[in-house]
Amino acid sequence: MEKLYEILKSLHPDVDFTAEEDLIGKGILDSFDIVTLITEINSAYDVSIPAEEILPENFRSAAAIHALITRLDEA
Amino acid sequence: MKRKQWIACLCILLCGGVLLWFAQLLLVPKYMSGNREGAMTAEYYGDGSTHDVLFLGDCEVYECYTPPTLWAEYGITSYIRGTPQQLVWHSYYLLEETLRYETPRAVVFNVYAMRYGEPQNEAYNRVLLDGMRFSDVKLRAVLASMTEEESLASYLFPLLRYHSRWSELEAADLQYLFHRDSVTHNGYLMQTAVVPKELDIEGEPLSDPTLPEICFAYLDRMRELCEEKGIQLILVKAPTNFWGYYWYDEWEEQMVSYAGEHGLPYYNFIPLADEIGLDWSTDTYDGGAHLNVSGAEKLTSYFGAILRETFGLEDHRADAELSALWQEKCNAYEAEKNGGTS
Amino acid sequence: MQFNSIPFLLLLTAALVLYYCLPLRRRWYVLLGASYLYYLAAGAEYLVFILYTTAVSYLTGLWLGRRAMRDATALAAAGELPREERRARQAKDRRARFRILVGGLVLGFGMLAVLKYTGFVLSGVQAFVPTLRIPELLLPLGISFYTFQSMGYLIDVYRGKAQPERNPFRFALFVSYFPQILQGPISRFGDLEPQLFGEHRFQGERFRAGLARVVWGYFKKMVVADTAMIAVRTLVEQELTGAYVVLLILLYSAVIYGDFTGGIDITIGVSELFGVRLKENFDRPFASRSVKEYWRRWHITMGTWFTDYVFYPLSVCGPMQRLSKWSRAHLGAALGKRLPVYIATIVTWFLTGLWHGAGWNFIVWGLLNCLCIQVSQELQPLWRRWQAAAPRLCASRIWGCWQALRTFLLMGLIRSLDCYRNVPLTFRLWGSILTDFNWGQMLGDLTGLGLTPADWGVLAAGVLVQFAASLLGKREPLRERLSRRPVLLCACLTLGVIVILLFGSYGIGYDAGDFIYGQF
Amino acid sequence: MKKFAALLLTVAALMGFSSCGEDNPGNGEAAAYSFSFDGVEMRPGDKAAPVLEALAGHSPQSSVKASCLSGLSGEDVTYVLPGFRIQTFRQQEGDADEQIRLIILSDDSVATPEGVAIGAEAQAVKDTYGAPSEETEFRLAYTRGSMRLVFGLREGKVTNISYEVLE
Repeated sequence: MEKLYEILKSLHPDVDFTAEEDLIGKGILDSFDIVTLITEINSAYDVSIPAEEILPENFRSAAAIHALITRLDEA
Repeated sequence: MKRKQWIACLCILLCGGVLLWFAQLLLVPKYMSGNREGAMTAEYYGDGSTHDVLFLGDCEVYECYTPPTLWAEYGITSYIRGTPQQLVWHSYYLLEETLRYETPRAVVFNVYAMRYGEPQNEAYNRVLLDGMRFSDVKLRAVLASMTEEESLASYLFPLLRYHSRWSELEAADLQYLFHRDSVTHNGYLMQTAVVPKELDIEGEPLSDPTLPEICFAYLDRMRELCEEKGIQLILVKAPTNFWGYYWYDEWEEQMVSYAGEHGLPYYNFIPLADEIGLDWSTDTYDGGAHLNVSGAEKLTSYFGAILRETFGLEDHRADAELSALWQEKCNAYEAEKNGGTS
Repeated sequence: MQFNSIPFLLLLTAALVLYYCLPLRRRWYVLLGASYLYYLAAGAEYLVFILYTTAVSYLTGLWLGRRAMRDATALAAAGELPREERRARQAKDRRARFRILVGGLVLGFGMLAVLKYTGFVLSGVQAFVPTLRIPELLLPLGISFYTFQSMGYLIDVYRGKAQPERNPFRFALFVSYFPQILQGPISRFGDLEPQLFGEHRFQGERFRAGLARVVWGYFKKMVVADTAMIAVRTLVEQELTGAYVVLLILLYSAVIYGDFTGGIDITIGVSELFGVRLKENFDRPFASRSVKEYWRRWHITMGTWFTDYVFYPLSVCGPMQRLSKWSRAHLGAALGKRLPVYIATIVTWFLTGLWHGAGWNFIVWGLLNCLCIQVSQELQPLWRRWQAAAPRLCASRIWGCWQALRTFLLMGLIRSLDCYRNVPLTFRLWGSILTDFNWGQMLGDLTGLGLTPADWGVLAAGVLVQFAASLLGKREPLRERLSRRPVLLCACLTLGVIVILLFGSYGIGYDAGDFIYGQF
Repeated sequence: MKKFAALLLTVAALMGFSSCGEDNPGNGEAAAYSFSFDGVEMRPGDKAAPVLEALAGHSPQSSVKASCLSGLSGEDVTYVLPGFRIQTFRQQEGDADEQIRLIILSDDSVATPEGVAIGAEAQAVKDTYGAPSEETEFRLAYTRGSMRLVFGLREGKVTNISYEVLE
């Protein structure tokens, strides 16, 4: 999880990602951020997030993002 | 849905149907003034009596022969089922339909329509077919005459064709909702104006002098139908003298050879104009293209003699009932001729 | 065969009767039969193209499905593998499947490209080679729609989101389902398949709702769209300038709304008669307050198609990720994170424009839409500051109406590219709105545009009726409420049919109103 | 991936050029045949008003052919001039865009600008105008653009000459 927080922090230093539950709804993460996030995660965790996984529920919160990463890792 | 609802719906649908039927009656053009030619086809059904001679063809028929004169001078009963630019297949289907009502002794067909191999304008189809009563003959006539852009549905339900007339309705549309006045004298559309003929010029050069194959095909079918019913078919060419409706020599040759081949009488009245006594300064209402009433009477009395002597059509003036009926027609004819209400 | 033609109504009635006579499981045969009959009526020579696309996507789908099955069993059989080796094998299999997918896509899109764009591309080449003869290629009915739908199916199968269809006839129905073949909506296999082959018992309420929607569609198309089209055609042919261009924008908005949403209403309504629910393609589009929102309400299925199958894959594919890293490293964070998304958006809109038609005006139309969305995206911070400065005003209804009006006019302006079909001319005419705004002359010359005052009255009434229906139907579409009261619905339908028959623009004198989107 | 980008670029470039290819005029058609009389040049398809004004000096007589159905719009009119006549089509009297449909040379007092008159040999026509676009025993036709020059033939001699508008 630590690496994920680092990446999120690099995008938006002013946001407390540990507590935030609605990143998409509040417009904190826009489409630019999501694309950048996916690029960073793919290189950091050696997974490749396919296009069809770009859904609001997968990026709603840091926990949701992490769940996505672990799911892709085991597949 | 409960039964009560079904009944309510059916009533609504019924009212809708009646409303549409009424709208159709209202919107269909009445042809009581202006283009009176549109009312001619339907008028035949109101006549009721039988006729020895049936004329078929376009304006060279319904403006060149006068049935009242035929009766007054020769006692021959006749009816003209002509419409504007009536094509050969129009004439054939009209003949087939007329034979359902009566069997004339002779059918006179004007051959000018042989030049048109395909419909020239949708309006000419409508003027003829809309007037016809619904029957299998009408269906076949519609299918044979429809142009590319027309649809069978628009003939079965004329509302589909005339719906846009809602913004051009006149008093006549309401007045003639359920009936029509007669505009002709047994099919003769009177023209009383006089416009002398001035220019004596030929028609425009022909690119292809041969008459269309389809016209001969339908002429054959008319001939066979007449032979089958024992009717004498007579081909005629009205005496016109106008560059716009020019009768070319090549066409004349083809008609003469066709008539000869099938033993049909064929009269081309153009060269006979002098013998008939036609004077192009008084007997035409549009500079030589069509005859007016005085020209038509001359032609009719000339043609009546041929019908009597060559084809032996009897004189019915002795028949009390017929002469009473025709007396009325002649009175109406004289009234319009002298009244000058064209 | 047009929707507003007698043969179509006959085919539909016959299909409906047969549909509800057959046993539940065999009812889809009727749909397949009707679909191919409908397609044959458009022209037998087109049949070979739809069969080609059906075969290509059916076979590729099966191959992908089998290949995925084989890879999965092989992987399971290999038992426990170190993570690295397992990951490499999965990547290798996935690349192999990707090549099959690309093969299918090239064959599918290739046919569309050849038929639709050869003329366009060759006319470009003609600038170099004047003697080049451009072949006259016939564009099969609805090719843009059924190609996109089947290619979407292939991508779904590749992604594992859909199981490949084994029965070729069922798949043929999915590709050629007749109500939507002419102008969409572009359905997803996952949504349409269960609907097509589900068990549909006759439900009075749904049937009535479908019927109401069909009549409503005909009303919008024949009374409003086709009447306005007469004036639009005169305006375009005579290339009238100044205030006439504004009139064209307003009229063409009425035309495209009546024609396209009307056509889709007929499509969804007809489909509903068979109990088959299709995706909505519109959601009160003229109420949208920004261009971005407009494209979430107008032609929804096309928008989602391009987003799911072009925009997202493009923005996360390998090279784009490398570009994102490079740009963030060299061009700084702000521009760096925007660049990949900008490129992906521009390419997506370029393709959207191209899909609409083989012409420069369509491409420019697409790029202009893209420009509006990007600009409004960039002005977001400015807009938030403005909102903070005057919160009460921004929340008020008037502001909302102003935004909707602004978006409506902007989209109308861009859409006029469809009418003039010539980019330089369109720009010149847009300019003329400012240079000589002759609205007095235009208002005086209204009847000169081919419409009598009575037609203008019908048009205005039609638009008002549509506006009222959309307001009344805010919470729940009118037809749903009406379908619960059969007698009232029957009265409305009868009245509707009478109005259409009397005031519709159809028959001789009006060329048969073929659907604008029907030519794509 | 590089290949894909390259392909995309070339396609875009091709389309780029297509826009300038959009309005290049069709390759120049040979000029249509025209007839001239007393210095007035006329061609089928032209507006009739200017030609008729120019020829007013010859006081052309006109004759109107109304269609069978008075409601139908449009009528053909023939203007008779020395040696030839002009046939036009118009909506009604004084219609500004009355159009010349046909120019017919009726006798040998006039000839085509290329010097062919009624009575000429068919071969003379071919020598002057080259290979006809349509040849039958009765006629030779030369089609140019939206008009056609037609020579009516009887026994190999020209009996009528007309300039027609192509429908």
